[in-house]
Amino acid sequence: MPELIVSPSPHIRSDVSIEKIMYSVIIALIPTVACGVYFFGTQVINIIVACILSALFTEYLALRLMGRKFVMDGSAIITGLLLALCLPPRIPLWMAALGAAFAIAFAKCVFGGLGQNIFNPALVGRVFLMVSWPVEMTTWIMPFTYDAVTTATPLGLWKMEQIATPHINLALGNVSGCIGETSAIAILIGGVFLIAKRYIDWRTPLSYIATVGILMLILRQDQDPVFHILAGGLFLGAFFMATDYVTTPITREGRIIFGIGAGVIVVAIRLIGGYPEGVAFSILLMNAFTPLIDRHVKPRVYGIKRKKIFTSPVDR
Amino acid sequence: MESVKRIVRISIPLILICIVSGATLTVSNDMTKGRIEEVEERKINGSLSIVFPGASFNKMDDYYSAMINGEEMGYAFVAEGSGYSGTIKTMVGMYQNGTISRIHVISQLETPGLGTQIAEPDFTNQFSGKRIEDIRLRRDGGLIDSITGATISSRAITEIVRTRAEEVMNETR
Amino acid sequence: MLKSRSFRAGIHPPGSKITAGKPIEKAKIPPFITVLLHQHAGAPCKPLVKRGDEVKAGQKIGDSDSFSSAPVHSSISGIVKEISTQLSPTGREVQGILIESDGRDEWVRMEKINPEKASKREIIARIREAGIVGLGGGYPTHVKLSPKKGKEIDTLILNGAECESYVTADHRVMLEHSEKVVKGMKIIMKVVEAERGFIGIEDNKRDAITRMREVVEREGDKRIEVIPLKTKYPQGEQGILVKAILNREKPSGGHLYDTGAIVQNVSTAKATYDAVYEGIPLVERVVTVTGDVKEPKNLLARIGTSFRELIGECGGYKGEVGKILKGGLMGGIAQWRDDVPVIKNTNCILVLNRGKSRTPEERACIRCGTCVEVCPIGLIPTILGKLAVEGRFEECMEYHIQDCMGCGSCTYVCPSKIPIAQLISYGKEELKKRAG
Amino acid sequence: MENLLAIAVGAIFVNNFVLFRFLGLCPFFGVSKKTSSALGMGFAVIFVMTCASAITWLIYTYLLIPFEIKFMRTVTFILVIATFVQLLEMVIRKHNPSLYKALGIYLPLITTNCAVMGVALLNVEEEYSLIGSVVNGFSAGIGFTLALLLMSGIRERLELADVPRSFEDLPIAFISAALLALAFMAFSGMRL
Amino acid sequence: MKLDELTKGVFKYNPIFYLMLGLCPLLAVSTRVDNALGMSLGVLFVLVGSNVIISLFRQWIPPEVRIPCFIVVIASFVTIVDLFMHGYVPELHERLGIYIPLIVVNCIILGRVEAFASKKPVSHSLLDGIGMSIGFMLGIVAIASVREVLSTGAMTIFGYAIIPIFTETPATVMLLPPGAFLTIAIIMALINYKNIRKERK
Repeated sequence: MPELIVSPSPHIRSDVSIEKIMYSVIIALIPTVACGVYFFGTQVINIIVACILSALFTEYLALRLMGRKFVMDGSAIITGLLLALCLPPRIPLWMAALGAAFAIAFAKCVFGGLGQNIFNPALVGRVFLMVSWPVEMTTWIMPFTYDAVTTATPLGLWKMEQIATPHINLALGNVSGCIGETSAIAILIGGVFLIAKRYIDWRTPLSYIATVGILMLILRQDQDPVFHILAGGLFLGAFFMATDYVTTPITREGRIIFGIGAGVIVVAIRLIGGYPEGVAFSILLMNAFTPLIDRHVKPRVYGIKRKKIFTSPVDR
Repeated sequence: MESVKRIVRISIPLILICIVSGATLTVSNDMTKGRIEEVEERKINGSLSIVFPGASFNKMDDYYSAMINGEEMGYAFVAEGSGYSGTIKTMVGMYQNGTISRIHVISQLETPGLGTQIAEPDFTNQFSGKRIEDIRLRRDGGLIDSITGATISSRAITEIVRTRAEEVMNETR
Repeated sequence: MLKSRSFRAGIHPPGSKITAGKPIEKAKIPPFITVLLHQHAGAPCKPLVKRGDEVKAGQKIGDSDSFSSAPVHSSISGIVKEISTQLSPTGREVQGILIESDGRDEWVRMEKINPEKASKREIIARIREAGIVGLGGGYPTHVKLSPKKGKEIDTLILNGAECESYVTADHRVMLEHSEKVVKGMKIIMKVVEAERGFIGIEDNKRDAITRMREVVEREGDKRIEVIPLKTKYPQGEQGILVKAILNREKPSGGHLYDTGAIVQNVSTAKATYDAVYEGIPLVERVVTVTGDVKEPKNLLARIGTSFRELIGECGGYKGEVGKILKGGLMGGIAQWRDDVPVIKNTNCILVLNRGKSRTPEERACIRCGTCVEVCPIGLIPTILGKLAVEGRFEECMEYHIQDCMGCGSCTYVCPSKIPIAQLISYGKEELKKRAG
Repeated sequence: MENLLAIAVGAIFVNNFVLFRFLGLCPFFGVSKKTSSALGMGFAVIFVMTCASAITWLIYTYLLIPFEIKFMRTVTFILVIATFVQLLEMVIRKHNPSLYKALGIYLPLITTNCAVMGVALLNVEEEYSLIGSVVNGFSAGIGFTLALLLMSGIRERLELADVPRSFEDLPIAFISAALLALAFMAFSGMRL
Repeated sequence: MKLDELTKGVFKYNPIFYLMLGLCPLLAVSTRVDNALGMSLGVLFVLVGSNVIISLFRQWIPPEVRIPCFIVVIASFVTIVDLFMHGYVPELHERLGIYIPLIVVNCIILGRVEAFASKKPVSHSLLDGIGMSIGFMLGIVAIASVREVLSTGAMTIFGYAIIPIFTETPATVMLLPPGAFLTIAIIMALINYKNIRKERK
């Protein structure tokens, strides 16, 4: 009689693992990456590789310093990849790599590594670069013009010169912009794949995009909301960054609030803010609100009548 | 009676300290007053002489008239307005015919390294010799090249300068 | 067919009901049995026999003065060998009576009762005397059928959900003893004066739903209805079942009686039938022996038979054994040894080989929120788990730790393989200790 | 008449007192471990900043300017604020013990809170009107409370996190503040 | 013995890294080293002056009104600094802006006056003031040099280039608030790391 294994129930676990989720996200990003390479040339691949390698190396180094085990769970790859996707296609490689390193070191590892960070590392990396090197971060090129001919993004054109870009170009991605935020369709394919696999919650992207559309419809009669939904990084942000588990609310109710809040901020930045685009900032700001949302927005507990959604901390 | 005594005992040192402090500060103020006024004046004069080198100035209502060899050359005035973040304050020199002589940014709070370039000669020199109606960004139909990545700051300063210049032109006409 | 009713959240573990099509087989009479004196929730029994006594099958050999307890009976005829401390499949050490079979299988029965004529009190007394406890949960049935004054019961729900993987005991009982189940149900309805009765069956047991419907129709009782339920775990949990069928909720911190409903297992109804109509006490039950055994079966086993005996009857282990569970994959209790006896609520003996028994490596929580999504109660399991680990039990209360029913859905779905349910139950235990 | 909405948005978001002007950092890091105390502190600061803005403006306009002793503003402002907070504490303690329990413990901390002094000085520097000063003071208080609340939420969550030892407590709070400030860059250049 | 009063403020009880005082000016004016130097000289003057004066008159100040008295003394020194800076170093004065009058609410000063000068003799208070100011200066200059070097790619103190320009693309973020928080966080983490390693040994 071999010794029996005794462990508490349940004795079966689902086959979903961190790796499975992370690598699915990477697979979901393939169409977007392909579009980026197609429109902006092979330099894009160098940037992506630089970001991923730098992210992995930084994570390895930081975990070693902290005396912890490095696990190839794919999260650092996602951070690097997502960061690369929201960089301009002709950014110097060292800058991209530095952004990834900063993101992993200061937005992830100092908080204790995977699962503990407050802010989305990729977006921290982007905003860090954006604030540090504004010129390089706003030098765009037209698709297929593989040498750097600077131009403005659709949102930039709209904000500065009130020129709208045709929807079909925005949907296909035949516009200037960050590597991964050009083709709305490619992003949508990946996003729908993840939703179908149930790896991300459809509520966040839906409430986020819908808020932007509806607010634009109400606030600006002269602007069509479809343009604002398709332009810029809204799709990339909504499907791949606002759905990041670690930095967004844990409850379904909270995720809807997160989406709405981020949508409001995007609209505020685009209409009255200093930047043409506000997706990265909106998600980062809502990341900061996430602990408060998590604390006060909880699902209704079985057997307890829902009285208030928000329980003021003074009550306790 | 006791409480009155106590109040007196407590308040007298405080009052004394206040008096001494007031006296010291008045003395210091008197000592520095002249210099501070001089400093403030120099700031204005400094920028005045940048926009019209070698000229002397007469203060008018809200602008200065610039005289060279006793002859009125043009006007110098401060143009103020909100930029990308915070107020941009510029000294503008303008010839009587409505051509800009020179501008000088007195203070601004733009994004460091980006918007702050509006204060640098590479940018401000563009204004020299331009007519009022041309003080617009190229994309707005003017002759000023905006700074890459800092369109808002560039546009803000051109708007500020042009609006004020137009005002002064109307006043002096 | 009506739309299946359900509840929010929940999970879909693999069914693995490999014994669903296998008719109940009578197990061999074992050479000896161990009748534990504490097989139920409530006070333990005191032995009524002593070493060397001769006993018959169906003879009461242990009882307690306490109301919330149920007597135990010998399930074979033989001689009492010893009364000593035994390991119960629940993991506790309790007193047990070891009886060696004389091979004759002589029975004593109680007097039959006609439930039409008998009073409520008589029937409840009989249910107690027969040692009937909930064959799913192990709570003495007569206690459950005697709600405190002022609690109006209007509905009886018969639990045929059997949402656990592998377990098919109730399923087979419903197929093969349908009449007895319905008759037993009517007895219970009479006792609690219920106006309505529902039999909730998960829709992966279509044959059982059809069969039960036929029988109910034949009985011609308009009060009873068979309700198909969505196949989902933990459909068979009492509170969840009441919610799914009646859309009523057990108030937090309250009792199921507050919903006006009582839930009984289908097998309990059958046992009630046996006790009342036939005068047979609860001495045997259907046990699904399944998993990595050579030939999985539904066995009608005498209570007190050792697990090893029953596994042997199914051809023994297939491959190297890793875990033996009393119960299904989700809620089963892992056993230290394979010679523990079957007790009244042992519905399943599940053998898992080494490969399936491995506990996966625990990783950091990535806050994916899946546990929140599946929690049928609406808790935030991962935060509860973290707070419990940190020893911040007071804050656990703010997150309603007491409402957790320990279904384990959170642990099942966790991609980081954190044993969340275990952490929460640790927190609950600690809080209980503090409360005194 | 200044654009009051612009003043408010400026003080709450664009030039958030804590994250951009670095005013009130001591309570920002000191009282941000629990959301409940952060909220209490926030309310106390909002109240004091609003009142202090009004009082210092009145004193500056009707006392310091007429007597041409503008150079005395630092001395008078700090004295007035300290006295006001002291009085407020005594009044609340006497008349509303429950409010005192909720806010009173934070009041002494506010005396040397540079945010209050800072808002009084800024009102004078920016030459706001009385209403403008009050709006500025109130909004600055709101901005302070917002930052404090966000910070406390973050720190509460970090209590369950596995922060490396060297970064425990204050360093990680500073890092969080850095990232929060980075996120607040969103508002730079925002105009109404 | 007396030397302790001087050195404790510099190292053991450094007002910034150990006592966590004076954060607001520390982060606000540490964008450039010369700002930092100017600010710390102002603090030095105010702190030493207030420490000495308060220590001198400590017997005469009634405990009930000691805080107002301290505040008046401190505020007077601050105003003097403000006025003279405006007159003699106008550029620095403009860059430091409202952070000069805000020295008055710098917790280091009130803290030292209250905890030390009001109880100790003049000579001790003088040394304490100097020590604490130097401690403050060390902290703020350290942070300012990191920020200036990284954000401008060079270091210039009062017009003299200490470190020549070494990069055309410096990180502007270090000039902005996030850079300030980041710098102090890293410095503090390094100090903690050192202490932890010492503990282990």
